[in-house]
Amino acid sequence: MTTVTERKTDIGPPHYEKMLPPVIKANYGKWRYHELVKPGVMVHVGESGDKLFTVRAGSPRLLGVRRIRQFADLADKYCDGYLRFTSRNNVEFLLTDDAKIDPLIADLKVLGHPVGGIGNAISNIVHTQGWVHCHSAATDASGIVKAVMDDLFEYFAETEVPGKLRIALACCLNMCGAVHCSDIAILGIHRRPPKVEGGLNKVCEIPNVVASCPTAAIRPTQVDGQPSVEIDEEGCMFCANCFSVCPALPMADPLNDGVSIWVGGKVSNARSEPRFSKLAIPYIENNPPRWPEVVESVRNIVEIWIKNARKFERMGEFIDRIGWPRFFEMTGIEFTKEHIDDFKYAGLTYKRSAQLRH
Amino acid sequence: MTTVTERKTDIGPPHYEKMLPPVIKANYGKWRYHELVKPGVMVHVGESGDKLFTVRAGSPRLLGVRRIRQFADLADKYCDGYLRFTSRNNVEFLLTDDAKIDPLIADLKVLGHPVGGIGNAISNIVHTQGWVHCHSAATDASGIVKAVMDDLFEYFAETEVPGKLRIALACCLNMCGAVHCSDIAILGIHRRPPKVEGGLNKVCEIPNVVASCPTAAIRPTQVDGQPSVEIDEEGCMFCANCFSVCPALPMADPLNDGVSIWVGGKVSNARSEPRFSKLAIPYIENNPPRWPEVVESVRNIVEIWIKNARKFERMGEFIDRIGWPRFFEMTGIEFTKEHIDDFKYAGLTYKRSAQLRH
Amino acid sequence: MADSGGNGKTPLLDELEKGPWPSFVTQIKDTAEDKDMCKDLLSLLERSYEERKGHWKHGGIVGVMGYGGGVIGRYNDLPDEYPNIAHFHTIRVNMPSGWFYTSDALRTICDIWERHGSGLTNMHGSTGDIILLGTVTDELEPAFKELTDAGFDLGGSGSDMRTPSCCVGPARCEWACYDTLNITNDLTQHFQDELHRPAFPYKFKIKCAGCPNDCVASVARADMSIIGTWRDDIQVDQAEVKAAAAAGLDIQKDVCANCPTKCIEWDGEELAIDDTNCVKCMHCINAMPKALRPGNDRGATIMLGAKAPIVEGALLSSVLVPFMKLEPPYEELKDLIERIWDFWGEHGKNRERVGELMQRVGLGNFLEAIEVEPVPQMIAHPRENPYVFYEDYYEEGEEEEEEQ
Amino acid sequence: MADSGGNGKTPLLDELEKGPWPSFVTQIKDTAEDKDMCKDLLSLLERSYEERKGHWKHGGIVGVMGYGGGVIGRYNDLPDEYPNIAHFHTIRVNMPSGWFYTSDALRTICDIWERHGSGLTNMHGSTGDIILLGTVTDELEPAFKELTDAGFDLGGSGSDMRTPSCCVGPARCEWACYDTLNITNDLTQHFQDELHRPAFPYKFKIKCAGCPNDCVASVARADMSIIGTWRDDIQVDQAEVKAAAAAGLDIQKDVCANCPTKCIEWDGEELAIDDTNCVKCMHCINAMPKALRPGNDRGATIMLGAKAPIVEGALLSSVLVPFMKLEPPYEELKDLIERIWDFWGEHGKNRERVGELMQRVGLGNFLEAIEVEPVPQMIAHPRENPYVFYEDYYEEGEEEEEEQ
Ligand code: SRM
Ligand code: SRM
Ligand code: SRM
Ligand code: SRM
Ligand code: SF4
Ligand code: SF4
Ligand code: SF4
Ligand code: SF4
Ligand code: SF4
Ligand code: SF4
Ligand code: SF4
Ligand code: SF4
Repeated sequence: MTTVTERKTDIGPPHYEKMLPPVIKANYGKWRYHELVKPGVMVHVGESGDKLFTVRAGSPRLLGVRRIRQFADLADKYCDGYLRFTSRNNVEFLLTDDAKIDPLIADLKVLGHPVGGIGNAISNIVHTQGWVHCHSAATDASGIVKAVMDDLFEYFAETEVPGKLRIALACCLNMCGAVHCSDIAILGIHRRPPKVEGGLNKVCEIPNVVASCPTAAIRPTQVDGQPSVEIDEEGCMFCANCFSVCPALPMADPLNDGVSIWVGGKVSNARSEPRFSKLAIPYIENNPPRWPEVVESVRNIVEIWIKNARKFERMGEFIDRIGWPRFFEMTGIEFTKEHIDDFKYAGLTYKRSAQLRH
Repeated sequence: MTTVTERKTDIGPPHYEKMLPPVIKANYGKWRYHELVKPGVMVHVGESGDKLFTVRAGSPRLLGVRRIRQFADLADKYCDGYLRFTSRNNVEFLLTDDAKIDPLIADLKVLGHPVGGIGNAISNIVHTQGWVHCHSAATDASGIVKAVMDDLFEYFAETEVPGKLRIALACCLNMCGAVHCSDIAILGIHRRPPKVEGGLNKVCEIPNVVASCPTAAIRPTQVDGQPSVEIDEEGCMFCANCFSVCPALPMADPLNDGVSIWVGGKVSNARSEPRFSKLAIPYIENNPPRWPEVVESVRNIVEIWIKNARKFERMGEFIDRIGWPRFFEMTGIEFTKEHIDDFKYAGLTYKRSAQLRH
Repeated sequence: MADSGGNGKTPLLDELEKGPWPSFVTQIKDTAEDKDMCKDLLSLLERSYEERKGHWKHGGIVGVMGYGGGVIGRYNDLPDEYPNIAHFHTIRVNMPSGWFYTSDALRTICDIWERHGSGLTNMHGSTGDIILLGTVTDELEPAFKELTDAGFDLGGSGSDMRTPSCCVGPARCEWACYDTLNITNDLTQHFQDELHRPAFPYKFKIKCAGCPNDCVASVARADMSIIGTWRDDIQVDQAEVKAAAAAGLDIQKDVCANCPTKCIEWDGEELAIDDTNCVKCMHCINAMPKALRPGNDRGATIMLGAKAPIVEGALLSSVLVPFMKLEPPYEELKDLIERIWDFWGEHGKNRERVGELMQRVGLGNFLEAIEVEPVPQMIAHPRENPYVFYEDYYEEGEEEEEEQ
Repeated sequence: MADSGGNGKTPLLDELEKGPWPSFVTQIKDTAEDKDMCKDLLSLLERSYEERKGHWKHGGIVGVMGYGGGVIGRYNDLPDEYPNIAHFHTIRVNMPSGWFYTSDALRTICDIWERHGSGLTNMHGSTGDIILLGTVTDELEPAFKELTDAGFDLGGSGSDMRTPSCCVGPARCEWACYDTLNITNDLTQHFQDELHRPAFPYKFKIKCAGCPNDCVASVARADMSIIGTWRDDIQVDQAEVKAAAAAGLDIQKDVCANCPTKCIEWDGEELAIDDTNCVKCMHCINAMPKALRPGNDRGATIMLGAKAPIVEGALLSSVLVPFMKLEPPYEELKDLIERIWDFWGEHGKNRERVGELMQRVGLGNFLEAIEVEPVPQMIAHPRENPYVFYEDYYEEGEEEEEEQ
C-alpha cells in the first residue's frame, strides 16, 4: 500500500535517446539521403556512409499485448531490440544488416503483417475508435479500415501509384482522425436530429445546451412540467455538438447513421499548399461487417486517380487539373445540392469566373 | 402646356441601329481581326476586307454641351457623323478613311483631348461624382483623376506598358466606380464615426438606423428627452451605411476624411480569374487641389509594375508571382495592422501554409 | 476662411486646369459662360476644395410623373449663398446600346439640356446612362417631355432594374460570341416597367459582355452578368501563328505559359490546343488576334450576384447557367430573369441584393426555388465543412425516405 | 434479435478476420484468451455490428490523483449483460518522442497493462499517445503507479496541453531542419503541469515537423504547428542531378513544372534555382533526394490555430513567426507559447480553441496582445474589404493624433 508522498508525478515520458539504436545515435542529424529498396523497405545513408534499413509493416493499430511482445521479439532477433511506430501507425523495424531484411519480412508474413506503404504507395489509414470505444460514433472505425485496406492491399504492398495517397477515417464530426485534410476521407455522419430524453434538465444545464447549437436549432421548452429543450428539425445539420455537451440528446440512429466520402485534401507543402478535403459522396448507409458500398466507392476514386494522375500528383492536384465537373463525370458520382456549401464561407466556393470547360 | 394623356412614357432608348455607321452595319458580327496602328488608333478588319479605324480620345467624362457639340462637329468632319463612348468614358471616333486620322488627332489636340489608351496602356480612370454632386463623398473624384492622369499621361498617350492597367476611383465605400476589382483603386474613406444630429428622431426611424449598422455599433438612447441614438466608437468601421439611411448622421469630416489605395484586382477572365483589389495604403489625407501624395503613391506602384512585370502580366498577377512581402518591400509601403483582414472571411486571408520566401 | 459664394475667384480649381489631361474645371467654366447654375457650382466646389468637405444634402423624392426612377434629387446645404443650385437634380437618360451616337443625336441632347438644365453632363455614368447633371425640380417634366419627343427615355435609379449596358460587341469586335447590343436593347425595352417603377427589394443591374474579356466589367458590377463564350474548338490559323512568332511573339513564354490550364503546346511549327481543357479565358486569342478566334458554337455564361461592398462585403457574380444559346427573342433568358425576380421579390429583404439573398438562403435552396438544376460548373469546389442539411431520414419501421 | 451478451459467437466480426490486412478482431480474440474484458468487448462489438449502433455512454470524471487529464472515462449502456466492461476507461500514456522503443520498453508496458487492464492498446492514438484501451476505475491508480515507476507518465486529455508529438526528424531523416525529437521532449517536460492539469479554455496541441513535408500533419492537427525550413540556398549536387535525369526522371516535367513559383530551370546540363523565389515547398528535393538538400541556415516556421470542424468550421494553422532559430533551451519559443496561453486563458471562451480566438478578436489585435509585430508573411493577401477599424482620428483644433 503506497501513500501519496511516495507517488511519482510529472516525470514526463522516457527520454527518446534511451530508445535510439546506436546507428541512429551515431548518424543523428547527419543523414545524407535515402532510397527505396523495394516495397516497404528503404535505406537511409549517413554522411558517415552508415546505412540504416527500415522495414515498414502494416498494423491494425489496435494491438493486444501478445502481438506487441511478438514485435519486441522480432526486434530482438533482427534489430538489436530497436523499432518504432509511424505517424500513420505502421511499425518500423530498424536494421543495419540488409541480409536480415528478407527473413524479417518472412517472419512478419507469418504473423500476418504485410510490408509496404513507403514512397508512392497507399499507406495505413489513420482512424479512430468507433464502436470499439467511443460514445459518439456514427459508424465503426476499425471495421471499415480493415475492409478498405484488404481491398487496396496491392497498393500498400506491391504496385506503385502516382504519388502519395493518404486515406483517413473519423467516426463522427469531431474528426479525431483529422480527416479534414486527406486525399480520401471517410467520415461517419448522423442524419437525424438528436432525440430529447426525459429528465434532460437533471443531467444538463439547459442554457449550455441551447448555446451549444451553432444553428440555434435548440429552444428551451417545458415537457410535462419539466424544463427541457426542443429541436427545430429544419435547422439541424447533425453536428452533434449538443450531444457532446449533453448526454441526454443521443444522436446515434441505426436507420440513418452512415458514412460520407471526401476527397482532395493534403497537408504537405510539396508543390501545392495544404488544403481541406471536399465532399464527394454525401451519404452511404452503414453496412457492417464489411461496408461493401464504401469499399467500392473508395476503390472507384482510387482507380481513376491511378489511371489518370501524373507522377507526384496528389488527388487534389489531379482534380485541380481536370476540374470538378470532370471529376464527377469520371467517377459517375451524382452532383447534388448537398455538395454546394451553405456554411460560413459558402459564397467563396461559388464559381466566380467564366473560366469553364464546355 | 401638355396633359398626361399626351405624355410619352416607356419608349426606352433609341434603337442602336440608328446610331451605327454604314461600315459597321455592313460588317456587323463579321469582323475578322484588329490591329493597333499607333497609340490610340486601331483598325478592325472585316471578313469583307472593309476597314474601320478607331481613334480613341481621352475625356474628363464631365462634359459641357459646348464640348459635346464640338465632338459632334468633328464626327461630321471626319466620320460621317458617327462616334461612340467607351465603358471607361473615352470618346471613340469611327473612321473609314485612314488619311483623316492625323487631321482628326490634330483637331482633338487643339481641343485639348489626347489620343491613346488602346492596347497595353493605362486608360481613363473610371470614377464617380465626389464633391461635384454627391452628398456621400469622402473626397473629390474629378480632381484626383485629373491630377493622376496628368502624371501618368505618357502611359496613356505614348509609352507602352506590360499589360492593361485599370485605375478606378470611388469617393466613398458605396464604390460607384466599382473600384473593388481594379489594378489600382483609389477609394475615399471616412475615419471618424458619424456625428449624431439633434432631432434625429424627426428625420429617421430609429429602429432602421440601429438595424443599418453591420457591426451593431448603434444603440437607441435618449438625448435631452428626445429619442435618439448613440454610437459605440470602438465598434465603428466607418462604412457610412447608417448615413445612407439617415441624413442626421453625417460622416463627412475635413480633418479625417481621405483616400486609401488598393491594388491587384481585375475583371477579365484572361489568364487568371477575376479578383478583388487588396489594400495597399490604408490612409492618405485629402490634399486638394492636386492630392500630391496620392499622385506620388500611385506613380510609385505603377513604376514598379512597369519595371518588373512580365508581358501581359496584370498588377495582381505580378504580385502573385513576387509575393506580397516583396510587394511591400519594393514599394516601401509599410505593412500595418490595417492590412490584415478582420471582416467575415478574415481567417481565409491568413497564410495557411509554410510556403514562404525567406 | 474666405466665403467664395460671391466672388467668382477659384484659385484652387484653377490649378486643375493645368496639365495635359482634359480638365473638368474647364468644362464647368466654359458652360458657366451661359449658365448661372455653373457659376454657383464653381464657387461651391471651390469652397469644398478649401474646406475639404462636400456641400450636398440627401436628395428627397423627386422625379417625373408616373416614374419612380431616373432622377437623383440633390440640394446644397447653403441654398442662400448658392441659390442657383439650391436644387441640383440629376436626370439619368438611357443611352443607346453600345454608346453609339450620331452627331445629331448628341446635339439633340445638348439642346434639350441647355434649355432645361445646367448644360453639364457625364458621358457616361458608371452604370452607363447619359447623366444630365443638375437642374431644378420645375424643369424635370419639361426636360422629360422633350427627351421622349426626341426618342429618348430615362434610365433606372432606386430599387428597380437599372439601365442594362453592354460592350461594343459585334458592332466592332471580332470576338463577340452573341449580339450584346441587340440583347441589351431587347431586355431594356421588354422590362420598361421594371426599369422605371422601382418595385424590387433593391437595385438590379444587367451587363452584357460579348466574351470572357468582359469589357463592361459585368462580373464585378452587375447583378446579372452575361458573358459570351463558346463550346467548340478555338479556330486556329497555323500560318498566322507562325507569322506572329516571326513577328517576335514568344509563343511558349507569352502564350503557352500563361494558359491557365496549360492546354496549349507550341513546337515551333504547330500550335496544338487541347480544347477539352480550354477554359475559354481568351488569353491566347488576345495575344494572337490574327491567328486565333473563338469557336463557332457560341453563346454565353449567365452569372449572378455581383455588387459593391455595402454592407455585407463585395461580391463577384457566380455561374448560374454555364452555357446558354442567346437568340432573339431570348425567351429562355427572360423566363429565368423573371423566376429570379419572383423569388427575390418575395423573399428578399429591403436593400438586399440578389447576390446577398442567394448566399443567405444558400445556393442549393436558391436553385430549387428558381427551378435550376445544380451542376458542378456552378462551384469552385464542393463543400469543405461537414454541416450538411440532409433533408430526409428514415423513421423506425418504415423503409422509404420521408420528407421532413 | 439474438442477444449475443452470453454466447461467444461473433459471426459478423469473424468476417473481418478474412483478407490480407491484419485484423483488429484477431487482436481482440487473441487477447480474450486470457482477458474476460475482451470476451465481453467482442460480444458487445458483435452486437453493435448487428444493431449498427455503438453501446458506449459519456464518460464521467475519472482519473488519477492530482491529475485532471490522461484518462478517458467510458461505461457501456448494458452493464448487466456485459459486466466485465461496465467500466472501460482509457489511459493515455505519453509516448517517447518519435515513437521509438526498445523491445524491453514495450514489454514493460505490456506487462503493466496485462496486470491492470484489458491488454488491448492503440499504437498509437491520433494525438500520438500510447492508448491503453479499457480498464476499471480501481485499476487506474495501480496502473499509474507501475507506469511511473517504470519511467512512463500520462499524456493529455481535456482542456490542457495535449501530448506534443513530432516526426522522426534528425533520427532518421536527412531533411530535418531542427531537432524535432529534442524540442518535443523539452516542451513536454517543461510544460508537465499544463499537460496534466487542465486549466485552459480548451485543448492545445503541439506538433513538430522537421520540414515542410509535415509528416505529422501539424498544419492540420495542431494548435501550434512547428514546421522546419531554411533561409539560405538549396544545396545542389549537379552530378547527382544529371544522374537522376539519366536514371529516367523527367526533370523539366516532373520537377520544374511542379515548382509552385517556377523558380527552377533545367537546360539538360545544369539545374538553376532562383532561391529568392523558392518557397521551400520541398518538391524538388523530394524528387531528387540524392541531388538536392535543404540549405544550412535552418530553423522553423511557427504556425498557429489548426483544429477540426466542431463547431465553427475546421482551421489550418497560419503563419505566426515566418522563421525562428530553434536551439535548446528554446526560450524564445517558450516565451511566445506562454504569451499566447496568457491571452487565451484570459480572453478565450469555454471550448474556444486558440485559432478560433485569433479569428474572433482579429489577427491584428491578437498580435498586439501577444506582442508580435505584423509582417506580410502572415497573410495570403491584404484585406479586400474596406471595413478598417482606424484607431485614431483628429479632433477639431488639434494637430496630433488622438487615441480614442
Ligand atoms: C515515417 C513517417 C514520419 C514519422 O515520423 O512517422 C514519414 C517518413 C517519410 N516521409 Fe512522410 N512520413 C510520414 C508521414 C507523412 C505525412 C503525415 C500523414 O500521412 O498523416 C505526410 C503528409 C501527407 C499529406 O500531405 O497529406 C507526409 C508527407 C511526405 C511527403 C510529401 C508528399 C507529397 O508529395 O505531398 C514526402 C516527400 C516524398 O514522399 O517524396 C515525405 C517523405 C518522407 C520520407 C521519404 C522522408 C525521408 O527522407 O526519410 C520518409 C519515408 C518515406 C515514406 O514514403 O514514408 N513525406 N509523410 C510517416 C510515415 C507514415 C506511414 O506510416 O506511412
Ligand atoms: C472599347 C472597350 C469596350 C467598350 O464597349 O467600350 C474595349 C475594347 C476592346 N477591348 Fe476591352 N474594352 C474596353 C474595356 C475593357 C474592360 C472594362 C474596364 O476596363 O472597366 C476590361 C476589363 C479590365 C479588367 O480586367 O479589369 C477589358 C479587358 C480587355 C482585355 C483583357 C486584358 C487582360 O489581359 O486582362 C482584352 C484583351 C487584350 O487587351 O488583349 C481586351 C481587348 C479589347 C479589344 C482589343 C477587343 C477587340 O478586338 O476590339 C478592344 C480594343 C482594344 C483596347 O485595348 O481597348 N479588353 N476591356 C472598352 C474600352 C475602355 C477604354 O476606354 O479604355
Ligand atoms: C451616378 C453614379 C456614379 C457616377 O458618377 O457615375 C452613382 C451615383 C450614386 N450612387 Fe451608385 N452610382 C453609379 C453607379 C454605381 C455602381 C457602378 C455600376 O453600376 O456599374 C455601383 C457599384 C455596383 C453595384 O451596384 O453594386 C454603385 C453602387 C452604389 C451603392 C452601393 C450599392 C450596394 O449594394 O453596395 C449605393 C448606396 C445605395 O444604393 O444606397 C449607391 C448610391 C448612389 C447615390 C444615389 C448616392 C445615394 O446614396 O443616394 C449616388 C448619387 C450621386 C449623385 O448625387 O449624382 N451606389 N453605383 C453611377 C450611376 C450613373 C448611371 O446611372 O450610369
Ligand atoms: C483517442 C482519440 C482517437 C483515436 O482513436 O486515436 C480521440 C478520441 C476522442 N476524442 Fe479526439 N481523439 C483523438 C485525437 C483527436 C484529433 C487528432 C489529433 O489530435 O491529431 C482531433 C482533431 C484535431 C483537433 O484537435 O482539432 C480530435 C478532435 C476531437 C474533438 C473536436 C475538437 C475541436 O475543437 O474540434 C472532440 C470533441 C471534444 O473535444 O469535445 C474530441 C473528443 C474526443 C473524445 C474524448 C470523445 C468525447 O467527446 O468525449 C474521444 C474519446 C474516444 C474514446 O472513448 O476513446 N476529439 N481528437 C485521439 C487521441 C489519442 C491520443 O491521445 O493520442
Ligand atoms: S471521431 Fe468521434 S466517434 Fe470517433 S473517436 Fe473521435 S469523438 Fe469518438
Ligand atoms: S446536432 Fe448540431 S445542429 Fe443539430 S441540434 Fe445538435 S447542435 Fe444543433
Ligand atoms: S461613390 Fe459614394 S460618394 Fe461617390 S458617387 Fe457613389 S455614393 Fe456618391
Ligand atoms: S458608419 Fe457603419 S459602422 Fe459606423 S456606425 Fe455607421 S453603420 Fe455602423
Ligand atoms: S468583351 Fe469581348 S466581345 Fe466585348 S468588346 Fe471586349 S473583347 Fe470584344
Ligand atoms: S483560351 Fe485560355 S484556356 Fe483556352 S487555350 Fe487559350 S489560353 Fe488556354
Ligand atoms: S517532416 Fe520532413 S523532416 Fe520530418 S520526417 Fe518528414 S520529411 Fe523528414
Ligand atoms: S523547394 Fe519547391 S519552391 Fe523551392 S525550388 Fe524546389 S520546388 Fe521550387
